[in-house]
Amino acid sequence: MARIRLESAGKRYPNGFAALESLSLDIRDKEFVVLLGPSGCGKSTTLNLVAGLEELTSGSLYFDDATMNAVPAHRRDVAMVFQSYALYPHKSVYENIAFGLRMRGHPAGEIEKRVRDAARRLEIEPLLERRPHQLSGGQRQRVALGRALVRQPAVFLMDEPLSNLDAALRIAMRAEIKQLHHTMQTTFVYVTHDQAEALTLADRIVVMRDGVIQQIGSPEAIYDRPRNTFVASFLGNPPINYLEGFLREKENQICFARGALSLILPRQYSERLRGQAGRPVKLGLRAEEVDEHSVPRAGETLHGRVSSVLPVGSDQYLGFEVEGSLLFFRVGRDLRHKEGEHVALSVNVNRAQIFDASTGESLLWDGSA
Amino acid sequence: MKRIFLFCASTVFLVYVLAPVAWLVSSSVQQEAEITSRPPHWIPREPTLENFEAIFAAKEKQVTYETRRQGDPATGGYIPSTARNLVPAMWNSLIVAVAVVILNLVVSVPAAYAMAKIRFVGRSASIYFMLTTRVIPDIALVVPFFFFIHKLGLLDHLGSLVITYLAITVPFGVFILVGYFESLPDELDKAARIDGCSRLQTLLRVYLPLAVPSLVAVVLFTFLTSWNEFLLALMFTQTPASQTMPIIVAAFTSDFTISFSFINAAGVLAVIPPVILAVVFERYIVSGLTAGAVKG
Amino acid sequence: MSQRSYRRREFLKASAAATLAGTGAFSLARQAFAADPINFFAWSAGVDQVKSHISAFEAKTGLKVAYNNAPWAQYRDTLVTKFVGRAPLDVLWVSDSWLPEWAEAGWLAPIDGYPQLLKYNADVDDFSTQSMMYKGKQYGLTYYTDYMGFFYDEDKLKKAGIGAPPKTWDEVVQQSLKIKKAGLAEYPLMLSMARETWLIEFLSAMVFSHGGRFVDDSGVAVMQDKKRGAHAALSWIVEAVNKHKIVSPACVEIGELNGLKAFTSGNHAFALLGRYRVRTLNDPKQSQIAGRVRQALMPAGPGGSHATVGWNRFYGLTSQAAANKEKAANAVKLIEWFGGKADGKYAFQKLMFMDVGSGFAVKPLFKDAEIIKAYQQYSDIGMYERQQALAKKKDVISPWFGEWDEVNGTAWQAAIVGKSSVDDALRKSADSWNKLRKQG
Amino acid sequence: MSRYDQMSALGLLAPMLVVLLVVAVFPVLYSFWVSLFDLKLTRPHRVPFVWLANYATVFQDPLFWASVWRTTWFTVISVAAIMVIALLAALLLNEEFRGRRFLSAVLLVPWAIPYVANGLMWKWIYDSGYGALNGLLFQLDFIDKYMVWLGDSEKTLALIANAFVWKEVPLATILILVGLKSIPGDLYSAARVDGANVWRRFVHITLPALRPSFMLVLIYEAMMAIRHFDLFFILTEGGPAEASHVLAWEVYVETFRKLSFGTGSALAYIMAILTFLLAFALIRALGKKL
Repeated sequence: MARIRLESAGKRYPNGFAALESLSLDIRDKEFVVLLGPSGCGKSTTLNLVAGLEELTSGSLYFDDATMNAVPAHRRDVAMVFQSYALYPHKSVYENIAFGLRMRGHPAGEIEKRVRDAARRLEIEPLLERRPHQLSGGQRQRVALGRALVRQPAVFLMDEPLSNLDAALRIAMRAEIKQLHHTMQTTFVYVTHDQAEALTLADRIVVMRDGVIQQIGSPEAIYDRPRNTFVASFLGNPPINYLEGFLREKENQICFARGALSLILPRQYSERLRGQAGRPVKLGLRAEEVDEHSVPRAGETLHGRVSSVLPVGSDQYLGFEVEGSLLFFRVGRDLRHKEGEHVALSVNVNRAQIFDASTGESLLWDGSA
Repeated sequence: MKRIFLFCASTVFLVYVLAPVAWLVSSSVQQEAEITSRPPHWIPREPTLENFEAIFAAKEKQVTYETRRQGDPATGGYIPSTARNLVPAMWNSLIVAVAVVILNLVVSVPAAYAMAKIRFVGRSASIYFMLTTRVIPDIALVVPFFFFIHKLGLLDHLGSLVITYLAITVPFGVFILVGYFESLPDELDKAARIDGCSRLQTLLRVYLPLAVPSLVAVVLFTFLTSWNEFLLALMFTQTPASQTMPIIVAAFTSDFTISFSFINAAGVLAVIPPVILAVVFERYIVSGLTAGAVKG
Repeated sequence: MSQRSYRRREFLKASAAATLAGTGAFSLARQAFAADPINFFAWSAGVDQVKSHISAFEAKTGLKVAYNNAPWAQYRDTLVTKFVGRAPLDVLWVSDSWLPEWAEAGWLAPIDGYPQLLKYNADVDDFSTQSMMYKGKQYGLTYYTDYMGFFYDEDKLKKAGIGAPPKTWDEVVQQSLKIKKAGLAEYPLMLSMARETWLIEFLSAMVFSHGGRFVDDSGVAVMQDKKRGAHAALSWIVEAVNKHKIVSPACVEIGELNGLKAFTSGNHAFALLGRYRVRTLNDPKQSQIAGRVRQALMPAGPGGSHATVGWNRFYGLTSQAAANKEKAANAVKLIEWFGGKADGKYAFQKLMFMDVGSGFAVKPLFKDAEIIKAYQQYSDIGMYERQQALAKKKDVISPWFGEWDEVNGTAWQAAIVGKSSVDDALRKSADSWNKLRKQG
Repeated sequence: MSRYDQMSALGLLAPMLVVLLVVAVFPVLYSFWVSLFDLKLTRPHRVPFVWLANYATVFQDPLFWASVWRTTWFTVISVAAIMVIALLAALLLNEEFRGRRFLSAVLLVPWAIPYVANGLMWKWIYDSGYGALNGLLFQLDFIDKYMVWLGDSEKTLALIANAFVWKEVPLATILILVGLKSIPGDLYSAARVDGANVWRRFVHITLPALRPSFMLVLIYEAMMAIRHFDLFFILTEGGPAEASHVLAWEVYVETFRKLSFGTGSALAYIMAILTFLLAFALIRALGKKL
């Protein structure tokens, strides 16, 4: 159980490449934090720094109140699950799980008990005498989890643990990991580039890009109030739609305008957007924010042409041309539109996002998590 | 059609490899009169093991006027007085080879692990350094080695060979092992470190068991190099107490009066141990070399 | 535990393993030496004879002798390494070829201070004693003295209708051609021209019998002089190989030993070999032409004589032994036991002659009835003495002999295989000689 | 990377570094030092410092240049033969057929044999009096009388090269075989679909894919050939005349026959530098980074 603090953490390699510039992050005890970002964003480096596999070149790292900067990995109370599972090919499943305990000098009886417990919990008891190469991918994943959890570590680290699994298994494992976090009552740091995983698992998500934290917040906060277009784009499937245009004020209402299109923005935005008429902005509309059942109302309707209809089982994706831009929406499958048809779609302007057109920063951002 | 072609090719290949050895073996069991026949008898008509008997039966004993063997060594069936040195020389070779193998592993395994798995400052420099030393021809090392060995007082001692053989075997061992370690996943290294292994423990408990094929290959290479080495042994050993097998065998070829078949018998004995080793561990040589070699 | 001590321990663990293994290997290699024996080193000839004589010495004196040997071909390299490495070494066999080199280097000590050894000079052929002298000092007692002899297969000559062995090198050519024509031997003359220590002795025999010298009395090279015998000798060999084809072109790869074997298997009619080889040649167990081999005087070249080359191998005393009074005294005892008399008799010389056929230079043994009887069984003692009287010591013995010998051997071979003219070969050899001589 | 890693890396490397410093770097430097003296073992009392005179002596010696040339020739024919034979052997062993395992085990025999034994074996085969080569050719009626082999200065180098090739082929075969096995089978299937015949598949897929293996074999075997000594010692001692007097033999003669350690060291140094330059040039020219 530990609180993890990174203060102005920097990581610069001998060749001059800076993986992290100055990163500060405070992970609470027993929290489940997901580091999310594209590859090369520094999330794995951050994880390795916490694990002790790499060392900070500037700044500090604390577990609770202890400085950990120079403590090598094998002397930190952390466990880690790897994307490739990294099971020891020459050891049985039992020995794989027991190895960390042996190395830390636990008594034999306790090792036996802990390994059995972990195996029972992960339902891999019948596999204990097998070698890793005799296991399926899902089984290996469980062994890797088992190896980490028997340690009962203060910090539980996971580096894209589900990426090598097929889709169905991945969903099931997510639930198990969530369950694991509940029962283990320890700090989890989880690295992924899969936004769905992040949204499912995290207490808090840390979105990273080029070694810089973009936003830290609960999944809802990150999803509903992205700080910039990068964060907004990274979450959501299909991705958020953007329309470039201007702010306009009329009759005490603030509108987004583009050509013939004018959307009235909700009242609660007024405070932040007032007095900025004429400012070029990007409107962000998530794919699911169309209301196909309500009657189109002025200021909340998009008029356009259906350019494509892509059924995806339960839903369908609608390609929709508005004012020369192509947007994608997710709608129910009972909505029968045809390609080339001109329709009016009612959108949920209450959840629209407004970003500065050039910087991509959210104009609605209030600094809250 | 293809089967026939493969069969023919295999036969040509077998003959190319085995015919010279077969001739050596055949000559080693021929008597002196037979071995000098023209054209040669490919298969001995009256095979004899007297050469081998002479090598193994020869024992160091008190020689007096009464027990001396009369006549030139020649009259004793062309078997030289130095025949008895061959078996001790093979022991010397074995001792040297085993010592070099152990020291080589102690030196090159940690180094190879560090080069393959630790990103430290000076990593590429140390790799280049290691490779460069491999390029130096061993004959260029002879003179400085001579003074060095002399200073250590190890001339005519097996120790001189152990030291100098390290120079020629360590770079190769490291080279093979670096390649093999690199081919093993980095995440195993991380997993072991997280599981509580120090660097040395990671090496010993995780990588070493996994590197068995290349370890066997390195052991074999080192063993055979030491067992077979000639030039340095020729320079640094002078008496049967420290001379190794190749030196004694080479000496036979220049002894006063010696039979052709005896020389061949000595050759056969010199060939047997390394060939057995190589054939038994054939599987490991190929798999152990592969990872290291292709990467280069 | 602090970080620092932690790291240090890791490091120590890694390096301790290496160190332990290292020391283990060396203690394994180190040999224990018995308490101060007399260290006696020889080449691997007459090993059993030497050992038996040592046993008698040990029984008589109570001293211990550590005897070791190396093959003749590696002997010089081995000994030089031992000298430089200061390996324990008291008494050793020395070839006359190396005496100047080793004496100049200070590795050998003169025995002039030991009258108990010098007194044997009175019994020894003067020629042999001279071979052990360098700059007026004597460096040992003779172990064995012999010369290069000319042998022929009597049967083959008879079959070819030749009545008497050749007296000149011209006759060798004529008789060889006859034998060749009769189909008795493809290459009637066995001449061993491989690069080995014997080569200089074969070459010297050829040169001396052609009336030539490599160098004159003042040490200046004369081998390149066309009027002198060396030129004639080499020209004769080149023609014998390339024009008359009476000597195999393989002669450059045939060493003395292989030549001997070729001769014993009946491939040749004539051979140049060390005189002591006649015992082997006429031994039915070792030779297919046993009983048919006769010795003749070395054929003479135009303007030459029946001269041949003689050599001497002797017991030398090392400087390190001479420097220690007690060691020196023991070493001198051993030298006397072998090179002088043992129990009042020249026991070892006789032993070597009877067992192996090695030549001796202690004259009283020529009158020994057993020796005469033994020799007459396989050769003619009269011929032995006649030829020995015509033997000369090598004229190229010098401190730089080893270095020059490399050049000279290569040069002669180059002429024989047609890679160089006779003139060029000898000039090259002479230039090398003069250069080395100037360098000292 | 961390300080712990840096320290542990140095710790793990230390034994190797020490060994290589002692047995490789120090000797090389010391060798240069020795090469500046006119040092003859037979003249231990006078060892004058002569600057670079030994190098001048070496470069002015026609024998040196002749031996460089012979070494080059030996290396070129040996390496070329090794590559061709090893490629054929590897192609054979890459096929699946009964007895392949046996064949690949047999292949290792020459590799395991000590060079000394290899040398005396071939010396006996080449023997002009009783050797197998003469016997075989004679029985097959290729020759009507026994020939001189090693003693024929026109043939010596090629014959020694043959003995060398025989012993070196196995390792080269293994290295090339490894390369062959790493070629994905899809490539061949694709080429077959495209209608490429056996030869075209070999030229367009196999050979290019083997480039790294060839590079390795080329560099390694060239290094081995240049420095090779044992066979020259056993088979010919540099003869007949100077026919097999290669650089390694020259170093040996200068050092241990003439006991002239000064010029011997200079020669050895020159040889080391030449070898090094060649390795470097090969790597650069063929564009492979080590």
